Amino acid sequence: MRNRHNLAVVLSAVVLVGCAALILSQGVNAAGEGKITGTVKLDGPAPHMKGIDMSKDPYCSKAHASDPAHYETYVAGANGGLANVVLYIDGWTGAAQASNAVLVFDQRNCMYTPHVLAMDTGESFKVQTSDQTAHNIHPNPNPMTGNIPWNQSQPPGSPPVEKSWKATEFIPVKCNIHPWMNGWFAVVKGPYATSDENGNFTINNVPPGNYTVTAWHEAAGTQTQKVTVAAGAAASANFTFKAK
Amino acid sequence: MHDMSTHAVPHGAPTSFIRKHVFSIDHKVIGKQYYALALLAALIGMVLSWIMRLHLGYGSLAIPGLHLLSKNGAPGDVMTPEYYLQLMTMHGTIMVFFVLTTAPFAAFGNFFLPIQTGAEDMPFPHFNMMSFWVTFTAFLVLVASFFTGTGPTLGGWTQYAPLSAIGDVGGPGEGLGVVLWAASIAIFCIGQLLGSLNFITTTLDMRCKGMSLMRLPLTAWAWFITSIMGLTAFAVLMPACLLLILDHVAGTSFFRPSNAVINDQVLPGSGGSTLLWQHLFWFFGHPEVYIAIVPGLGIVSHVLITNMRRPMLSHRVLIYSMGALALLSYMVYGHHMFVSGMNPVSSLAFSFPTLVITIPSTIVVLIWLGSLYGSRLRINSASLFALGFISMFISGGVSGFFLAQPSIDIMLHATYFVVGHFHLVMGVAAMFGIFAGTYFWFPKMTGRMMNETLGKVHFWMSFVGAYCIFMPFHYLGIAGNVRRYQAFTDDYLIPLIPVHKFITIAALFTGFAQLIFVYNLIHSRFWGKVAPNDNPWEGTSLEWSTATPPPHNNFGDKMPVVYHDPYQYSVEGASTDYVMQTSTEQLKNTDEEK
Amino acid sequence: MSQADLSIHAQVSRTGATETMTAPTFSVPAKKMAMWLFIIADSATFAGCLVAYGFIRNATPDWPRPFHSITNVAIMTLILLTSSLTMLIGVRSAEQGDKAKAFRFTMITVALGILFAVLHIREWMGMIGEGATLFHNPWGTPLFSSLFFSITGLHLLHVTGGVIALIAVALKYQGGRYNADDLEITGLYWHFVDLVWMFVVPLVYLLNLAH
Amino acid sequence: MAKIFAVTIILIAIASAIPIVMHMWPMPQDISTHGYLIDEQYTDTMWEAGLSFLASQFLLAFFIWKFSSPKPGDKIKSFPGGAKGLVIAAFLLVGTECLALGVFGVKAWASVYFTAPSANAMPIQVQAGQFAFYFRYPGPDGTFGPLHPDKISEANANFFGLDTTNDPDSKDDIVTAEMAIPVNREIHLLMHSKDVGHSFYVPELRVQQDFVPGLDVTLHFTATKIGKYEIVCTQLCGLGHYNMKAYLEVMSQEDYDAWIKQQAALQ
Repeated sequence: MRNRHNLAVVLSAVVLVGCAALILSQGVNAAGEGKITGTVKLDGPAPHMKGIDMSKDPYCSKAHASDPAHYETYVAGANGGLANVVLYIDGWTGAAQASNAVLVFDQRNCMYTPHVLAMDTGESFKVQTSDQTAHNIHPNPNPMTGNIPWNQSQPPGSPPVEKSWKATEFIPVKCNIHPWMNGWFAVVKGPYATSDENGNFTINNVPPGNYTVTAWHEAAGTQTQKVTVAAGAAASANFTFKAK
Repeated sequence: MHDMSTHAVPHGAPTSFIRKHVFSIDHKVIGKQYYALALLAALIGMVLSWIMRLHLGYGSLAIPGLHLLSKNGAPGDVMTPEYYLQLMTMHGTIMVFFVLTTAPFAAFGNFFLPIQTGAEDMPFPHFNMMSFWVTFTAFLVLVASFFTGTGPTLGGWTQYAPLSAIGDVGGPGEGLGVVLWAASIAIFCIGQLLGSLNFITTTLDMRCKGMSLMRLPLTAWAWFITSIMGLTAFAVLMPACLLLILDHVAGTSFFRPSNAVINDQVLPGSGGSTLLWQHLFWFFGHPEVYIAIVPGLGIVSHVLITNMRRPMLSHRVLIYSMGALALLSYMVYGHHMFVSGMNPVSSLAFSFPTLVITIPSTIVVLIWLGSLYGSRLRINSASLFALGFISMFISGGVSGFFLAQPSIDIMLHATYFVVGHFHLVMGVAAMFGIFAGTYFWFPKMTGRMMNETLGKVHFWMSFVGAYCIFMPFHYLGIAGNVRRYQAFTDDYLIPLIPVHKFITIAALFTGFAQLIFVYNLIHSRFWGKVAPNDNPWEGTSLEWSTATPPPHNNFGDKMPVVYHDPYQYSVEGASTDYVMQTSTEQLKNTDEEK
Repeated sequence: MSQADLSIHAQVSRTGATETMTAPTFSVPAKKMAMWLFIIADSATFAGCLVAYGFIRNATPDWPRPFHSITNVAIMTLILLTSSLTMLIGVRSAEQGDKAKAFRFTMITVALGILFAVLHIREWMGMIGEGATLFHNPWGTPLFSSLFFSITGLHLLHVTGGVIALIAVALKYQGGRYNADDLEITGLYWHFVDLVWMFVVPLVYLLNLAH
Repeated sequence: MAKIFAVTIILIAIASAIPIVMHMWPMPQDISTHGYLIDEQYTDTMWEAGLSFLASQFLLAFFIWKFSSPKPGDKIKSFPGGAKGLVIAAFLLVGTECLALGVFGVKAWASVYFTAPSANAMPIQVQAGQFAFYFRYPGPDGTFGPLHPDKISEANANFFGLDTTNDPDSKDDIVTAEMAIPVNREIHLLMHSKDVGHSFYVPELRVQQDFVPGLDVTLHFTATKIGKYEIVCTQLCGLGHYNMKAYLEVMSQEDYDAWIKQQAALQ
């Protein structure tokens, strides 16, 4: 019996030291890491986005009384930048990204903010509601990937729901109570970024090396580009999508 | 060759604790077990209704500790819409199946039917034991759905397809929750089938000498008629549940229509009929309503007669009326489906028998009232509840006039009017029947009396409280308040919220009264006044002629022999004001039933 | 002397009366009554299934008619009918006290029942071989095979149960623990299973014969 | 105790009747051409049911009052007429009542379900889905394009699954989230469910009809009063059931023409 206890102690000590070493070594690497920046542009004029008739829920229509709501499939900036494009590294084999920021998927004025939420596999995110009307969150993953679908309501005042996804997938998410509400969970492996209103993005924490950067847009499709990242420097990758 | 006995093989009194109290084949123990199950189920069902009512009256109110019940259903104690519907479904299922069917029918029926017929036991005591344990298993399976990740099903106790058939994509609990629900109900059906077999054979084949069918007390008749309904109604529900389970686990699509789209995805399923479920369900569902209420009619008549000190104006008419109710109950089920898309001609075909069913119900009420006239009424907890039952039965019954007519049903279908109607007539009335039976038979079942004062307090709070809850339901329904809503966000419903607040307060008040009953029940069981004799209410039927509590074989060494009608009260020329069925006294001036 | 007999004697000695009970209504003793009641309930179950079948069949425009020959089902029907007959002979013999004959004919019934089940399963295997499953078939709407397999499956379950019950009762009858009435009661069930088949055949087979 | 009970029953019976008599929570106003039949039927039934209710509760209370404290030696009296009289009374009173209600009720029912929509009734398709109604107007060509369930995409506002590129009939179909109809014009409502069972209930219109998945049910009605009303779902359809509604706007013909033009521009 005693020997077994000793073994357990030694084993846990080894595991602890190993973990510590891993964490420390990451810290060391971080200094030498580069990043990938760039812009995503939309070729041609932005497609017309239909207006949303929210008359079903007086709360929602009131919230948009002065600023009519539109679908957010294509959100293009003034300079032709395309927002809501997820950029990530194809075939990432490195360690999981330690995330400091808390990812939040907010339901505000009967729309999803952000429209596309990118995340690493296993990274937890919060779904919260800022509305005074009940929503439900119904993501629809492909059951073959191993991601388990769920469907949960959030009445006004409910605490945030914390969730994560196991496998890489672009998961559409909907509110059945407000059928126009739709968004995406973009679950990727490794470092990622989402383009902003002007189409700009920055993928941080990329160790030096050769990579294939993939840009994904919910309607326009995907594009890839090869980049080389040098230690401590920023590589550049620009994409141009055509509206479909 | 016809040397077969009509009796069960007599079994000796068990000695071990397990055979005596757990796996007992004694119908009296099984009756008590059913009662305990119904009590447990009723408590659960009542707590669920409290939570729902609190939410409906005070929607934004967080109910402290609710998150402990369900992490997903009530995060931060705020009730989600799906959790409301889940509680509602479980409240309905538990109350209808495990309280209203088990308590008046299986619990009292098991205990008293063999005694009232003069039998030593039921003919198939092992079936009887199985019947209880199968029902108990069904209850466990149902309750287990609370503990699945997504919780119990939210489809309502009617479990309309295709919502119940499409799986989890339809909402939380619509996958595993529905499978557990359907499995529970299918198992329950088996239990009731076994029980019904025993009840019918007991009534037909196990009567003691002199006990002709017409000499059976009204309770025995009520249980007999109920068991005939149960025999066929549950037998139809069972395959419906099995087909529903197949839709979930075997990929069939009996109830899954083609091309259903949820979340922009076309669901698998091909050509299934959604109306089929409604037909199968209501073919069971309407007799089920009478399965819940007919034993109440019997119990109330029995209790009233003893306390009125006179027989009913007509024994036979009451029996025929109950029989007519049972028969008609199979022909009216379509009145649940007036706006379901069924052929409008068949709506009329279902409407007329539904209206006709008011005739036997009216006859029953009139016979009660007519018998009350000129009686010598004794007031005690049991008779108060029996009289309360009559009042509730009338109130719940008259609203049936509206719902029986398809044209008015257009306005009232699926509103609180329906909820008020069936809660009064099959909920409160049936519960009052159970209470009347409990206060009346408690001394025979346990050998102790229940506390009368507490009983009366319980009655007053329940009677006034129940009216305060369920009468306003009708007004809400007339104003168009839709049922099964977890919040009233529609403009025209907002003015009705104060009524809901009033109902919530009344519900909590009435619910509290039921706790008094439970206390009274438990306290009296162990510390109550010992019953003064074997016949504290001066009754005439066989249960009062045996020891208290009855011995293992019901009548000890001597099998009873019956000489009289069940209710010989206030017979002129008799030595006492009641003549027991077993009394050998010769009576003049009575035209005895044969 | 059966246990039932013993029970009467037990009571006689206890109460001193020769008869303590009212004669059973319809002169049907409890066990047989229970079997009749079970048959009523079971009929309701089958009726529910057959109504479901009729309902869905009427509501489906492209209902397939995949059966080309009635030979197999005719043979099966014949076997089941014969088994009812042999059951009848068995019960009759038991009533007349011819124990050996009763046992023999019950066992013939069992054999015919098993043969029926085997033929039935063979037919199923044939259909499965053509690609029919509970939720798919090559001929048209999958509901056809869902209902076909559910209804005939339920019937097959009854046949199997009947075969097991018959074997058990026959053996106990042989051993003297059961009497002719027990055999008769089991026979009732067997006739019922036969009768149900008479509804299943026209509705599920004949209506679905190819033109 | 029994006397208090009798009084309680009477008080409860009267208190129950007051809100009905005073119309405290009345039926919503009727804005349909057929609704008055239903309302008349309802009023007749209320009279009969109400009177039966009050009469039997009063009788019950009276008998409880009268017979609950018998003096010793009081004999049992029999109700005049006995059981036979009561049974005949029940058959006559309730039987005729039922027959009358049943027969007259057919008229109201028939007005909704046994009449065909007139030839110039305006067709509108309503689709129910978890948890919203959407409406489709056939547009200038007067025909609805076919539905393609696989093309339904709420994310792209294609709620019905229309194929506007390949189906010419679908091109001018107008899909809206609220239902506008011209006043005094018969509407032929084609009801279609996308997923599970729902129901179309407009109390003011005196209309309630379930959506049956896999079966397209129709309904016709005429609204007679301009205003904004709520369409609610009464068939339990899932977690958002209580929130499933849409607005029905009854407009003058000019307003409607303007509205439909505006909606067509938004497509």
